Amino acid sequence: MASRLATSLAGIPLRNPVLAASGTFGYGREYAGLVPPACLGAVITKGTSLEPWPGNPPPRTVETVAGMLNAIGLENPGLAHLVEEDLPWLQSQGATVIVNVVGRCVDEYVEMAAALDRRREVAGLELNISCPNVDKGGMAFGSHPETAYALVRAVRRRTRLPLLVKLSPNVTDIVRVAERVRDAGADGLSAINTLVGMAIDLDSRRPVLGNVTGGLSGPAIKPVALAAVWRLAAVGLPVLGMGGIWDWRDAAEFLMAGAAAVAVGTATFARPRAMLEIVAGLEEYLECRGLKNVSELVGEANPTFRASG
Amino acid sequence: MASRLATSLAGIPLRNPVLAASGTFGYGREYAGLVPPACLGAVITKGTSLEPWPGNPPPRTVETVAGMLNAIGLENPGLAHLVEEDLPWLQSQGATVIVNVVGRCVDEYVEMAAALDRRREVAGLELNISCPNVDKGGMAFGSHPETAYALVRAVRRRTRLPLLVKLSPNVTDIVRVAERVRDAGADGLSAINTLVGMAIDLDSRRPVLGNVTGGLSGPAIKPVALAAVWRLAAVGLPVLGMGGIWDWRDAAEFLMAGAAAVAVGTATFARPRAMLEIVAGLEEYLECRGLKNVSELVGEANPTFRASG
Amino acid sequence: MELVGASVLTHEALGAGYHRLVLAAPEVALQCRPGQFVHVRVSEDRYPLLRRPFSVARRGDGTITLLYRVVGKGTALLAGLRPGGCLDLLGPLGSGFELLPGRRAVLVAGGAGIAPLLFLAQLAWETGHPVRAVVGAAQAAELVGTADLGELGVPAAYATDDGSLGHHGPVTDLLEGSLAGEALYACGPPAMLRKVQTLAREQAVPGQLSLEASMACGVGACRGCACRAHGGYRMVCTDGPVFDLEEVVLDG
Amino acid sequence: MELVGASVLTHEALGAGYHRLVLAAPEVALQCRPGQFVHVRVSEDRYPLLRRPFSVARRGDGTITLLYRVVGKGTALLAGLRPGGCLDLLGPLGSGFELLPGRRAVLVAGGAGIAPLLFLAQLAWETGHPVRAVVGAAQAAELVGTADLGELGVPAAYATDDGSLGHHGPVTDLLEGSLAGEALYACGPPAMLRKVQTLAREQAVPGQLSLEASMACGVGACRGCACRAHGGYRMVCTDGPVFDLEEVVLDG
Ligand SMILES: Cc1cc2nc3c(=O)[nH]c(=O)nc-3n(C[C@H](O)[C@H](O)[C@H](O)COP(=O)(O)OP(=O)(O)OC[C@H]3O[C@@H](n4cnc5c(N)ncnc54)[C@H](O)[C@@H]3O)c2cc1C
Ligand SMILES: Cc1cc2nc3c(=O)[nH]c(=O)nc-3n(C[C@H](O)[C@H](O)[C@H](O)COP(=O)(O)OP(=O)(O)OC[C@H]3O[C@@H](n4cnc5c(N)ncnc54)[C@H](O)[C@@H]3O)c2cc1C
Ligand SMILES: Cc1cc2nc3c(=O)[nH]c(=O)nc-3n(C[C@H](O)[C@H](O)[C@H](O)COP(=O)(O)O)c2cc1C
Ligand SMILES: Cc1cc2nc3c(=O)[nH]c(=O)nc-3n(C[C@H](O)[C@H](O)[C@H](O)COP(=O)(O)O)c2cc1C
Ligand code: FES
Ligand code: FES
Repeated sequence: MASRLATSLAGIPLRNPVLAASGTFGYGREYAGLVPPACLGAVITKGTSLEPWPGNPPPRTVETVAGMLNAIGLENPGLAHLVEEDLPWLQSQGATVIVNVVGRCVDEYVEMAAALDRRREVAGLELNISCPNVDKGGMAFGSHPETAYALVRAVRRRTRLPLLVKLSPNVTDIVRVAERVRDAGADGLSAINTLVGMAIDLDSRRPVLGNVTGGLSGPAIKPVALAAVWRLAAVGLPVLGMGGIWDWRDAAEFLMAGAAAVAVGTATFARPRAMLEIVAGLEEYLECRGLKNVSELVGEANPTFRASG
Repeated sequence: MASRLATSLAGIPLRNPVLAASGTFGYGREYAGLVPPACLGAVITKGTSLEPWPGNPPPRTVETVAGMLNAIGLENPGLAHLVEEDLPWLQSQGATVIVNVVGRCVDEYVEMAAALDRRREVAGLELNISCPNVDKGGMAFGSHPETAYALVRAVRRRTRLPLLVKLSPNVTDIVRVAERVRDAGADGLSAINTLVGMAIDLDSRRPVLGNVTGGLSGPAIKPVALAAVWRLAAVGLPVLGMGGIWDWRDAAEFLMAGAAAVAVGTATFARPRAMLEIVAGLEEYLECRGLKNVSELVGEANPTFRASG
Repeated sequence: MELVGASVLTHEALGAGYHRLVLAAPEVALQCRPGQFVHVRVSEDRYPLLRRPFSVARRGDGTITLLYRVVGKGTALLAGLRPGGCLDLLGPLGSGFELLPGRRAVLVAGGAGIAPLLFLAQLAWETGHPVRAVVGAAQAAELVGTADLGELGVPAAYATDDGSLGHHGPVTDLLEGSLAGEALYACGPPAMLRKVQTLAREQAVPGQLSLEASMACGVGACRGCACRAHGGYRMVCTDGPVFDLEEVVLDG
Repeated sequence: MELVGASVLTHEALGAGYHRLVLAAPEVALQCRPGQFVHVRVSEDRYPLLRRPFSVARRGDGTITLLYRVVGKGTALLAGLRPGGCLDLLGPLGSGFELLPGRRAVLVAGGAGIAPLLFLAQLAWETGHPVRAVVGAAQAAELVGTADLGELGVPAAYATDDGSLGHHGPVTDLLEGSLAGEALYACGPPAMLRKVQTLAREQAVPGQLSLEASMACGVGACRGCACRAHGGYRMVCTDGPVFDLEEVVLDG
């Protein structure tokens, strides 16, 4: 069973192509009773910074039609906690771990990358240059190709870990950003982060979220995410596709569009075992079609797909 | 009853602030048996070009979760048909008409605007520089502030009609585009057009749409649209807000965010009388709150709102 | 075109996912012709979002009958509707079949395509127009509407893909032999329609095809339901769903 | 924490939009403590998307009771659940109340806030802990759970905003007078909680508050349900929903 789904992403060997999306699975512990982290392709941690970040004022989430907005503001316990508590635990569980890295400036990203570089517990890094919910860092880096280039280049110099860069859909040309990220030495692309959105409470006549705007995720955004992955498939880097994936059919569509693997976020909140169900569904689908490995699906629907590495 | 909802948008007097969004209400005739065009704030016509356009190969639409993708490709019968058939009919019905204008190049937009300039049946123009479904024209003009500026400036020179410019959400900074559109002499902003998205058919392993990608509309995108309107409210031009509006509560949220009026698109497909229900709902809401005119709602939730005109 | 809340009179599962739904909808019943469809809301809220189109399969006294098959989320929701419930319905919409005078009508149905042809059979019966039918499905259990054809005295031949009833093979095999003096009225999967088009051309008999397309508005406003025709695209919802066989260009 | 399909044993409308839902959920019943909640799926598909949190209002033999009010789409869907139906349920989640030894427990409930306090009353009854209750609502029809309190022998005073039953005014008016030797356990609207906080501080009595926040995961993974506390934000789903009265900073 394992072998049919076994694959790799940007040089990271994966048990299967279904990963936990950053910020929706904590550090793996929170859902451990329901989802053994070792059953996933990988756990991508909550966005983590050098020092602990407090996050944004509440309310931080609100449901929308078939989606949700979040403005967590990257609350996280910081690098030391990650290294001392979370990584050892994740390793003890046999999880493949990708650390989602955030910073307020290039130096902070670089320092995080350097600190994690030699850690065996870490299989790869995902640079979050696309969080819409923080003033400094986040989307500011991912909105312009040259800023993104400079950041990735600086980080690349300080780590040999496989480097995924997480892209924002809130740009005029995501492919252009991706190309510069590639040129700067990234090993893979994660797409997409959330779309900027907001909700207003008719009774209080105020924005619902403490931060006014938030990031839209969930099934509502799936078509946008799929289009982004489709376009990114031509860039020549492996793509980790995500955005609104709910079931194995969605996952298969992302793979066919050109994603080397997928991540599941918001669906986990509704169905904690969604990722495990997706793994099982993909397995069955491959079997039905008589395919030997999931990589045979990748890019199947997309003539512009350019296989990489 | 009329007076409480009576308002104006970019110099166009409106019976009420609920308009039919371009491309979802044809030329008013198709739904006339159910929605008398004179009961709407205005009818915005299907995007119309100098010559008839054939549109994109089928399939052109596909449903998504709480939304839909369309890749109509601006099929329309052209200016002559508009002028000879549709405008006279709309006028005979007592409708306020805004013509949504498309072109493949600046000259075509200008020529359309010039041709419609002196027509009494036309209350205003909405320049579509944001259609994601055509190769030439459409989004190509709306994606870059300076291209948008040049187009609007050229059109402005040739018409005294109130000029709305319809913006694309598929950009890094919609406010920047809006500011340049304002500088070029636009009277108002329409936001948003559809988000680029796609769907894949798992059985055929091909994109569902003939055009591969399409524009996402409907309730799924409401949070994105509301955030765009919120941000645009600071630009200083009246905003026609749209994107996912389903009921009067949604409409009220857009007004509170800073929209001077709203347009309803996809909801009409599901509930042909949605616009009339929204008009009634807003009327009742104003009455409940003891407000004399709908303009008192506009920008109520938004401290950055800058009243215009 | 009316927008009505039709109440459910009876709702019957026919097996193989097919259902027969009888609705009280006097205004629609009064206006509708065979080949026309109704556009139906399957949810009360925003998901699933769009209406679903279904052919009128029969007209009664103030009633219409739909014959549909559960294929996805919308039809699954529809199947949950109980007698006494209410269905939000827009219609009748689209063009209808036209029985060509002086020619025996041959109804060619594949799968759920039987629905509009049953209504056409009803009209033929009412007007004394000569008619026969060939009906195909994947397997015997999926052959629906056969009793209705019998009731209307329509001679019918059957075909199944698996040979479980009637001819073993595509329904169009049943059209072999001379079609002289006949006209074809077909509704079914694309491959079947292409074959019908070819056969009609070969024998120079006229015919009409009912096409499907995914629909948003159903009334010609969105331009979403295009099909290919000689001379450009046509809208399935208003120019069709019934087209002259010679008019449309079938893909594939 | 368990993820279970709980079957509906009884489901009763109590009027004013309130419902009492009794579920067979042995694993949850075994583990849960007063103040904890379950996170419930209200739809089978993608809309409404997120689970809804509800306090456990009573524990029976292998069963738990929810007491909820219909306020929006999710609770409206919940209200449609019939006996024999199945509810997808994650729990028990969060921290619970802790009965402080040596102090009489004063349950302060506003509206649907009665739910977790009924379970606390049950525990007090089971352990012989002294307890009294003050319960408020907008109007008499919205005072629910009064019979349960009576059954558990909990002396209770009532208040309504419109004076239709009991004291005419906010429920916190019923806390006037000395609270010496008592501890407050409160759940209800923010304004009520603030008042309880103030009163407790004035009289230097301890207490615990059950807070609400909109929740995505319910298990601490998303960091979405933050509330303000001295020394930073805390998560309502895992640090709470029950907090020491001194710990949290209430807005407004
Ligand atoms: C004019 C017209 C008349 C029709 N009459 C009937 C009828 O009398 N009886 C009947 O059973 N069906 C009929 N159909 C088809 C029916 O509309 C679809 O089966 C239905 O919309 C599917 O809805 P769903 O939500 O269950 O499926 P979805 O979940 O939307 O889709 C499930 C599958 O059905 C396909 N599908 C979806 N919509 C359509 C569509 N409009 N046309 C073709 N395939 C579609 C999808 O591609 C997918 O493979 C008609 C279609 C048209 C256009
Ligand atoms: C820990 C916890 C325990 C709860 N226990 C109970 C209980 O025992 N009985 C009960 O009736 N209710 C309880 N609630 C509140 C209950 O979760 C909400 O009423 C429910 O989620 C509303 O869902 P809806 O879809 O009907 O409303 P929506 O359509 O989502 O919203 C309708 C209205 O309710 C408000 N609302 C939505 N979610 C929440 C929420 N989580 N907290 C507060 N307000 C909300 C919205 O702002 C809106 O004004 C509890 C909430 C929490 C956080
Ligand atoms: C509550 C929440 C928190 C998130 N936090 C992060 C984060 O810390 N870093 C990051 O790169 N993405 C974060 N994301 C984005 C997700 O990883 C993912 O890109 C997005 O939600 C789209 O996927 P989905 O629709 O499956 O949720 C967060 C999303 C949600 C809903
Ligand atoms: C089928 C369809 C056709 C459309 N055609 C046009 C068009 O011709 N010109 C235009 O400016 N916008 C067009 N739009 C965009 C809508 O006017 C509107 O901006 C968008 O759909 C968001 O609103 P909604 O979610 O209420 O539909 C079209 C949208 C749809 C769904
Ligand atoms: S469905 Fe809208 S034009 Fe046919
Ligand atoms: S709801 Fe996710 S952390 Fe509390």
